Amino acid sequence: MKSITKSFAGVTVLDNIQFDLMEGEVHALMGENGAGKSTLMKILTGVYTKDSGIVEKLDQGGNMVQMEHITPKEAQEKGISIVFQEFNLLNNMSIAENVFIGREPKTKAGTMDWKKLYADTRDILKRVKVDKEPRVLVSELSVAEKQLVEIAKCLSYQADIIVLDEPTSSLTDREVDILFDLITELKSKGTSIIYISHRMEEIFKITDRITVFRDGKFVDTFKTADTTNEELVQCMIGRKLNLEKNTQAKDYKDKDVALEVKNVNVNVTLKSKPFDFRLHKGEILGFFGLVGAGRTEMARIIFGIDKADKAEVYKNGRKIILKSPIDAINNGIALIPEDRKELGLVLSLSVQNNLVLSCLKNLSPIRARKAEEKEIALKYIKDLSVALSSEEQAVEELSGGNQQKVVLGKWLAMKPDILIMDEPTRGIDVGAKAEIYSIMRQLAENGTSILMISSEMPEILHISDRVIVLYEGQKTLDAPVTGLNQEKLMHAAIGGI
Amino acid sequence: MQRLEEFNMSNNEAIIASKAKRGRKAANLRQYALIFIMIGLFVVFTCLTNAFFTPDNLLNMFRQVSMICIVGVGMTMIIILGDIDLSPGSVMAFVGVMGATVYKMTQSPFLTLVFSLAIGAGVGFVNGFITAKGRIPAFITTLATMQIFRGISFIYTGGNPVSVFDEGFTQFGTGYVGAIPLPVVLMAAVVVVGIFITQYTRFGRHIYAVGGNSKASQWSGISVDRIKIGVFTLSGLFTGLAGLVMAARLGSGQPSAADGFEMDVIAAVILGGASLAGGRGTIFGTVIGVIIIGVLANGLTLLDVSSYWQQVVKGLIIVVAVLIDTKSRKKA
Amino acid sequence: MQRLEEFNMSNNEAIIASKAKRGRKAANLRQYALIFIMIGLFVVFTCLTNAFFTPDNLLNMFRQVSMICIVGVGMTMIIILGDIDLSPGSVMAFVGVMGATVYKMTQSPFLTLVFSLAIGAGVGFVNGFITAKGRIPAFITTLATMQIFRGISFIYTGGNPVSVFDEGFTQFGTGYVGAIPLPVVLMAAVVVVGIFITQYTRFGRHIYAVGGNSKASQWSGISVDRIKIGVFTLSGLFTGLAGLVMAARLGSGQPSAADGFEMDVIAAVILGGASLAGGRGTIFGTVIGVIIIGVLANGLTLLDVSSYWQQVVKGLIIVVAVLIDTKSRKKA
Amino acid sequence: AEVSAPAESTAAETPASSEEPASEEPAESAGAASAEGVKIGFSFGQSVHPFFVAMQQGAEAAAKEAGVQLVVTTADYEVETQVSDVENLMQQGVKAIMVNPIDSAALSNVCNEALGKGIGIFPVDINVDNCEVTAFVSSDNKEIGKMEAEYIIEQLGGEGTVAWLGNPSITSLRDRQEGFFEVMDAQEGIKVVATNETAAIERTKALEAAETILQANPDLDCIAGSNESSALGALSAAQAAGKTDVLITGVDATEDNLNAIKSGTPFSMAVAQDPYQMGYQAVQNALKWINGEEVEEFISVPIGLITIDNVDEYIEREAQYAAAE
Ligand SMILES: Nc1ncnc2c1ncn2[C@@H]1O[C@H](COP(=O)(O)OP(=O)(O)OP(=O)(O)O)[C@@H](O)[C@H]1O
Ligand SMILES: Nc1ncnc2c1ncn2[C@@H]1O[C@H](COP(=O)(O)OP(=O)(O)OP(=O)(O)O)[C@@H](O)[C@H]1O
Ligand SMILES: [Mg+2]
Ligand SMILES: [Mg+2]
Repeated sequence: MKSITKSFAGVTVLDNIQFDLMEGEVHALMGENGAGKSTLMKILTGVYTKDSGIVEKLDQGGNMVQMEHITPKEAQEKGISIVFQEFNLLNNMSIAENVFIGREPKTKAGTMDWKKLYADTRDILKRVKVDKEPRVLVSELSVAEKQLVEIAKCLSYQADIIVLDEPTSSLTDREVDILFDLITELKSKGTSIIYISHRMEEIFKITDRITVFRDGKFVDTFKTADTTNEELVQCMIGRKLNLEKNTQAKDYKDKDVALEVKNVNVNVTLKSKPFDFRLHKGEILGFFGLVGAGRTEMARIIFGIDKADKAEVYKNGRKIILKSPIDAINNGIALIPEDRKELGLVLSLSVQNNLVLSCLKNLSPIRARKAEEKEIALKYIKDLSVALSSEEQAVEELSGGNQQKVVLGKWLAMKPDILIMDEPTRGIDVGAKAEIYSIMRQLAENGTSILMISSEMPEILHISDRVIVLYEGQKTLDAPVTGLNQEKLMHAAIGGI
Repeated sequence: MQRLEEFNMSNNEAIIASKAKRGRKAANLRQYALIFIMIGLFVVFTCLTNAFFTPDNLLNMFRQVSMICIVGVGMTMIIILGDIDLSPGSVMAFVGVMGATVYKMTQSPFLTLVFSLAIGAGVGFVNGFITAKGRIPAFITTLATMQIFRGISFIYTGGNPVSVFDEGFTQFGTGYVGAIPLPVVLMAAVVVVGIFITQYTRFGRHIYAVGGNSKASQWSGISVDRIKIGVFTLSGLFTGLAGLVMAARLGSGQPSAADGFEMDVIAAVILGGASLAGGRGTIFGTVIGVIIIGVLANGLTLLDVSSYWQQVVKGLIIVVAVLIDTKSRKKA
Repeated sequence: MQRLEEFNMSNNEAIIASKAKRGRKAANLRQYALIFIMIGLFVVFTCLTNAFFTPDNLLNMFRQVSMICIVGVGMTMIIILGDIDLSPGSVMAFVGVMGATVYKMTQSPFLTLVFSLAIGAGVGFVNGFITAKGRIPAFITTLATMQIFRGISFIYTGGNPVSVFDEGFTQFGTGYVGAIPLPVVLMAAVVVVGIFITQYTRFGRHIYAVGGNSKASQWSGISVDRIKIGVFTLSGLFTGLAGLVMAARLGSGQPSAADGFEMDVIAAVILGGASLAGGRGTIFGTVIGVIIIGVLANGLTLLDVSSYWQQVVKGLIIVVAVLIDTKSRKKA
Repeated sequence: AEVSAPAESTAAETPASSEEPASEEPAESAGAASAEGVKIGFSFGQSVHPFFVAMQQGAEAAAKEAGVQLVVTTADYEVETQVSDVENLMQQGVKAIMVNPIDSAALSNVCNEALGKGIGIFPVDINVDNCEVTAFVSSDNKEIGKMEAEYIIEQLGGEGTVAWLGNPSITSLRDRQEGFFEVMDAQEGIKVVATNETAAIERTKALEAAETILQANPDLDCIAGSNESSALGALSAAQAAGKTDVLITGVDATEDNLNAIKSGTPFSMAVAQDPYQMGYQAVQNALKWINGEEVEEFISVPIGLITIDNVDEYIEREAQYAAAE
């Protein structure tokens, strides 16, 4: 890809970008949120049309052929497949139909060959190690499972170029390992892979070369082996960062209990034992576990979304009844959901309107003080360094990471006493992550208690004061972070106590 | 799950299948709530009047709903797509008028049929083409074609019906195949075709895909425009058939016929479980919806409930039926 | 960013505003495509007939569309919510019949007004309550109330109109405030209230949020049910007002009045840029939609276009208008 | 007024007489300034029925003969639309408005407004309540219902079961229904076993109603329709059910009705009105009024019974009207 330029309604998003991919390599695409990575990939796969520039691809005969204004279908036919950053699944349809959409097997009579469809899907699901029936509707999957289905779908094309746009942002280490095994296997068959991720350790583990963008401009391409974490971060964001394990973690045992949860039973069918836990004032409590461990379910119960028969929630020692999110919010509890598109944002509304959505209550019911709203919006846009052209821009036009920042901002604006964060840094670049950690730390110091669900061990170890690990709905670990390391977390996460 | 029969392919059924492990009985109950309501109505009317549950009356009832059902099959697909079609009533009137004219000129049932279907499909194609390529809401496109074809029918006829009492023409509405009225046979054929297309073909599954998330479908390589145009054309074809049946039943093409017909059809489709938001609905559900509405109209008239009270009772029963349906879905 | 004017508050406008700095001229063009079409129609009709652009005729035209507009304000909110309301026509008839009855009994314009508004709001509340709490599609709920209230109106009156030729009653439809017809004044008031609510209140912004993504809204602590019930009740209130105006204009409460009225209203709202999928639409757009439809009907009649041809021409113009609108949005 | 034969002789003469004063009395400039420039309006409540098509033809014929411009509007059964139509006619500067109201009560405000502006109001077929109309051309709808009922009683020999297909939300049909039941209720031996009050507007609806009524009452003796749509819908239902012994009656001398009666179907009697004459005479009356002549305030256009015995007369009458186009 040479001299690619793309602009949306006058704003240049990609400026004279160049990018090359060799056969059988894993090439990382790096850059801050909004740098233009996803946009470039959408041009490659025919979702967007470029304004100018050239895209060439090796064909069967070994010649470079120029690709002009292709459609997604043509891209597929030319051997390019992609896992989009945002889910591109049909919730109303089964896993099998999603995986083989547009290429469903036909019987001789020309009808759908359901048997073959299910059999093929079962095979593919086995490869990504998802234990679900092909018939199950996608709407019933957890975010991580959806992500794996996306990967399965991408694999099923048997393309020679595979684009993975933040495939691991909602996966835990176990699934990441599965994915990496797959990538290694594909690589050995000569498949080229473009890999986008904000998780540094993955980049160094799996990729051969790295290309960095900044603000829609090409910065550099270099071999992974020739660089270090620090250099890469410097190259991306123009400054240095330090992400170590939380060494200043305090013990909050003696502090007031801000939230006490008793008898939560998150996985009724597995007959798991109910568990209790406490969250102290000013504490950051990390929740770790593998996909499907039940962390999200627990958060939903505390936020009043789901009703749990026996669960009891106490705030500051007083029992509270949570029938809906409204009750939770009135009690000062906020939840940053993991599925930002479906649960976190109203995509059609402006950034400002989204940011003030859950704190409107604190403002006048009549919009006399519009300036006040704008002030709030601008504050969080600045604090979280959301890249946008105006606070009146519709959220759906933001890059994935920036959308996530808006979700964070929305709940920070509510100024909760208890902040539950479900995978809060999903898709957020390293620089912004560091800023978010420091915001969390600041909040905690000012007395907010934070419950952070995360699948990233470094993140858990970096920010938490205490860590709880769940395995199939049961608590397998509850300890201050000081004595923990990655091995101990993983041990607990796979059921070892 | 593997124990579920292969034919449980429909969308609703897929939901159930996936939840099977949580409670098979509950799932069945949920699936069949509307069917139970339908059966309930049959039982109630059978108890209340002897005239109801006779082969003659049931065939009569099915003949009456045949046109709603034929148009309903196409409308279901359109609604699954997330679109809507307001034109069927007008198009039926137009097809009736033109079909009667063609029959008068040619005396050929076959040419009349082909011509009627062609007009219907043509209008459907135009609706689909403008909607898909112009990227405008189907509501607007079909609102426009609704007015345009009503207007043309009136202009063409000067407001007078085009009457053809010839057997060759009226047979489409009044003929029989054995003991079964021809419109009922046509209805059954269209339903079978509809179920086959939506459940057993790729085209059909892509309707659900586009209706569920048209962007995701497009990005997955489905030609959204082609699906849309295809569905509208097919639906138009059915509408053409229904228009011919209607004119044949009356022995005349009436420019004023079927005014507001589309609302009856849409109501049946929604009652059958489809959602105007798209992505959800089945032909089977629509058939149940059509039958419930047909049974209500037929039964209440047999009971000589005044037409005013009929409206009230129908309204109440429809809302109660859907409430029961929704509640049973939630509980199960 | 701060350079954006304060008044750019609407949803569509928000999107546009966001792009303002990218190309202000383009944005304006896009925003105003429908306005240009409206102005174009004004110019064309003014050139074609002297009778069109007279104060008298314009007021006449506005008086004619006042009811569509009044109901349209509420319908816009409902459609932004992603719902639909099929009951306005019936409810207007019901309110007309009851309002006329109350006036006959009390001879009090004030009581009649209060009573009419209360009935409208009451029906709206019921629609909203069943839809929200029963979790059933508004299409079904309001289809049912549509039939029920039409039925009740007929039962109550036996099909006869309830005539009141007393000035105290008819003033709601035929009165003047200065030179301006009272219905036009009421329309303006309702539009102002509607714009205020949707753009300047928390409640209003929650309507957009719920329509854009009801789950995310719920997760943000918005009481989706309460917003729904509130919108339906408010919309019902407006419908009540429109029903009274209609009956007053006719000098009688007609049980058969306003049949199919809701489709005219929905058409105007959609023409004005709202989407049946929810989350999008403005009161201002609806007003433009209403005026376009009103100007077309008025202008074509003044030009002595036969009503059959009017339908054809209206259909064509509507689809062309929306095509231009969509194209200009895309290009800009 | 037992004139059931076509009245074209009188009709053909009148237009000429209306032109005369224009040339003779230039003083009367308002009406006479130019027969050319004069504009009159005709507001129909509906146009979906051949009855109104014929009425419009009559009106157009009269206007053409007089050389005046006739503006026609149709309201599609919506009273509110009809009010708007009349308002728009006023805006166009018409001198007189013929109006065929959907509902007699609903147009009073707007008609009074027109009268206040000096515009003549000439209701056709249905009068406007609470309004001092300029002149009214009517056929007596209540009488139509009575005639239908009397004929049925006679044919059934005073005993049997009858179904009525009506639509009382339209004044003309309401009046017919009233007249019909007035006679029927007084007749001991005859029972009205089914009444449908929404079926008359469209043939399909009438067909469905009649089909179901025949299911409920297999021994039904008669279906009485309140207009053409209801009678022909009932006929289709009877034919589909293979019933030849059920008596069907209806209203109007439309082509389909006449053909049905002539070909010996169960639909064997219709009450004839003369919509062509109604339209024709209403326009003539209006033109006279514009020219300042005296007009008759009430013109009754006669009605008559059509049966197989005299159906040919009506076929001829209608053919003449069509030829006059
Ligand atoms: N449809 C659109 N309309 C307007 N602007 C857009 C649109 N899509 C993307 N952009 C803008 O283009 C820029 C680049 O977005 P892109 O999604 O490519 O970023 P990214 O590098 O993938 O970021 P992230 O790491 O957050 O995923 C962003 O500033 C975004 O706001
Ligand atoms: N709507 C649903 N319908 C059916 N099953 C569901 C639904 N939501 C979640 N589950 C199942 O519940 C289990 C627990 O999921 P949960 O999302 O709580 O896990 P988690 O620990 O948060 O993991 P993740 O990393 O995926 O968020 C999973 O097996 C998931 O498939
Ligand atoms: Mg991205
Ligand atoms: Mg989770």
